[in-house]
Amino acid sequence: MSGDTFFFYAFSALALLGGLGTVLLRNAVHCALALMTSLLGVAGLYLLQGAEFLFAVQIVLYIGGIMVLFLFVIMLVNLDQASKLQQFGRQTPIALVVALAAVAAIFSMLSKSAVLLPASVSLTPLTGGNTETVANVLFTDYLLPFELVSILLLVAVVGSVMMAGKRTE
Amino acid sequence: MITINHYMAVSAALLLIGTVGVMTRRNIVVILMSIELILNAVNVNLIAFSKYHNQVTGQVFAIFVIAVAVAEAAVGLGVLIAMFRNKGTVQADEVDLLKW
Amino acid sequence: MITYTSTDHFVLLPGLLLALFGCAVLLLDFLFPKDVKGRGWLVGIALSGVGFASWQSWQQYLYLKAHSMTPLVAFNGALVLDGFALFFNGIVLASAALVMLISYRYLEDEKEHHTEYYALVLFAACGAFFLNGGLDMVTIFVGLELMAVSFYILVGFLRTDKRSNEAAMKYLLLGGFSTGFLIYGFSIFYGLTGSTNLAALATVIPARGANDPLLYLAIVTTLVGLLFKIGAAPFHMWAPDTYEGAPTTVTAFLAVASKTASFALLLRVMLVGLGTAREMWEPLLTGAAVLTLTIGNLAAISQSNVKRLLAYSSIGHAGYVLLGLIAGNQTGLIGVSIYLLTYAFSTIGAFLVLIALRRRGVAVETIEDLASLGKRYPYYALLMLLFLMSLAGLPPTAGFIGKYYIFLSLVESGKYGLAIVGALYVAVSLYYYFRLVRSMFLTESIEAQVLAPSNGVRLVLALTGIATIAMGILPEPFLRMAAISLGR
Amino acid sequence: MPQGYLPIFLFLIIAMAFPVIAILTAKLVRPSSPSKLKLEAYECGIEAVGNSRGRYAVRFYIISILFVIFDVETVFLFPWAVRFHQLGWFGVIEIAVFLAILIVGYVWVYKKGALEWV
Repeated sequence: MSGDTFFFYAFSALALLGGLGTVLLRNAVHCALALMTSLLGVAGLYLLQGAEFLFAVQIVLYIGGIMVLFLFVIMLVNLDQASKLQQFGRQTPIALVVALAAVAAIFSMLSKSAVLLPASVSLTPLTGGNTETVANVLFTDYLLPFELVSILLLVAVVGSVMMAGKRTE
Repeated sequence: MITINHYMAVSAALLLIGTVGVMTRRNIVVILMSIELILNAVNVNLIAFSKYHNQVTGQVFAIFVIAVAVAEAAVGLGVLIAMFRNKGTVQADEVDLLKW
Repeated sequence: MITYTSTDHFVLLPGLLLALFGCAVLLLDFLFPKDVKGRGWLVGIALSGVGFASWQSWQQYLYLKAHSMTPLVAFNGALVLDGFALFFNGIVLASAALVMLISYRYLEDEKEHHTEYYALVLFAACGAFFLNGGLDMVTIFVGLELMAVSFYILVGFLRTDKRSNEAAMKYLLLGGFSTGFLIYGFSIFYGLTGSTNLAALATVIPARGANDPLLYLAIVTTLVGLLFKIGAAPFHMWAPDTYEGAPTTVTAFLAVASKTASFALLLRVMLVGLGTAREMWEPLLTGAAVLTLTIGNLAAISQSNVKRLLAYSSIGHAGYVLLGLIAGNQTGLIGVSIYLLTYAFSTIGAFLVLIALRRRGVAVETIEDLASLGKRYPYYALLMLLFLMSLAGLPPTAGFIGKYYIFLSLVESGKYGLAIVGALYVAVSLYYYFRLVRSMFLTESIEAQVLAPSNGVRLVLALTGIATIAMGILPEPFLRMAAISLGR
Repeated sequence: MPQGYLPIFLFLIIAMAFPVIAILTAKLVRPSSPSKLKLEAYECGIEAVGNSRGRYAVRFYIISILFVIFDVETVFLFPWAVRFHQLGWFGVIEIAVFLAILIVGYVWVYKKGALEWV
């Protein structure tokens, strides 16, 4: 087994087991930690695919940012009592059946047509660092969504502060 | 040999895990986390395709997905706090003034 | 290399103006006094933003008309200005203006009057523009989220109201979930083409062949996301709750702007990106349309809350619009455009009557609250009757024209079965609309109280009422507008 | 995989394994005789009361939200800084517009008083 294969399976296992933990664990804090594990595994997959910049973004933003947000909220709304309650809703059995059917469908599809996409024609690898290439594309072809994102973030600031903030009046 | 299909399988599995989480869990915080899982499934796909096509376009797309995930999570948790203040619960089906 | 050409600027300008005025409203809030007059000024600024954007859209229309409606592509194909985008931008702008006019008194009464509301309406409209004109999946995605996140906040705007909280939470959870599916589909589209442009998709599909499993997976996941956004079954469950819990002004805006922009996106994805894979998505959409008609119309029968009833009827309307897309001919596409236009005015009007009837602290909620409206407030009752007739599709109102074109297109393309199903549900819808009418005109009278609707409400009621009648009696100009959306 | 990362992965694995191995060996080697006195809080510490996961004030959440949003801004700033020379003045304008819109949010939050601690 080459290093590539080994790390792929290791990171995928981390991502999937973390994901299962997020969905199955009772205590919300444990769910958050499991989600972090899953995100780390996904970050590893980014690295295997040569997306170094995204790897860093995943660690800094997702694990360092969004997860902190989640943990703050869990502390804020004091979920310790909530973890003693029934965790799974009434539609659980239906959801599981549907999910299993979907698993069967997708994997039979992936195994049947062994190569869904034509095998990658070996191209000359991109030159230059990953961050530089990302910057080149981001600031030229995606100029418009880049500026739009700032408006989206502005809306998010306004919305979250309004919703969570103290009430005047 | 790890091919593009392996990555797509991981992505599909993450998508399904997230979907099951959204459909079965009653705790709203955990539902929001499951949505994050779905967005990560998308990103795994994008990164793998990006490598496959020997471009960085997919990576740029993934950055936007992450930025949007931040905005959604921030607003979602804000609404959650507002709701918690009024009702004192974060369980999805105790939220029953309107039928779920 | 990076450029920002004058074409880019020209195409972007209306959306840009909306965003700029949104920012201005947020900042100027601190300069004006926190009283009725100060807020009035800010509403004026927000409205003038819509006004400038409309003026600029008009310039765009004149330009296109002078160049025989040739689409104008900007930002390397990310954004396109064609008749289609212009038409839907127009609906979004009109609904934004009407909603801002009616919100002032409503928010005052709810004691949640913050100028952020107007900024969010502007941002939501700005996001909708990128659904109407977007060709690049990244742009579409960010625009969609800009609109959706603004709406999550607007729906939950009454922060101390539990129902508003819940409505926002449900909308957000299910909205985020569906966006995840949509973007998953987009990621596979990217994998298939190596490009994020929808136009590139059309060239790849023939090579992949029909019933390619990967393409099928992408179409299914994309459709899940899109059907959710337009509120079609089986992904409609958020709509009744969200419509009921949201502030009524936001409900009207959501039912019109969000729905039409999402339909624009659906049409764009299906016709531009997946036009060559019609045999793959048509059966799926047909099933969804029939299911939507069934659920929307049958569930509306048993509703006692008027907002919920209108929500289910709005689900049913999504089914009719889908039928126009399924018919797939030019008549069908004109039908979709004219249907959405008529639906916009009738829906805003119907919700507005509910807003006008509510007095401080007493909201109109159930059908009983409408009892003897005909005696108490004959004008409002007549207007409501007009809007309901239009929603049901009776001549001589606007709704009739929309339904007429949808059915005509189905007959033209030989889909008689679907036409019969649609006609059947028109009959069903007549029943539940008639329940409202009966409650208004044929029940015992309860005493009337003095209503004092604001001038904005009066103005918008008059506008929507006139539009609903005018479209029914003189449909030609409006049909010409709908033809613009096809680039004619 | 970029082979250059192999040492980092190895380092990561060793770093993660080290505390686990250290704690496990210590647990195996040391004598264990717990008593009530020994398990109390160290020395003159105050006896712990209640749950360690107490509720926080909302202010922390608002600060952390702002942190995360401006974190995203950094993610976009970083590649720009790397390509600063190539992107030229157009890049400067581009990023200035981006920052200006986010500064609107900052000013709004500041004026709203969400950053005040009391």
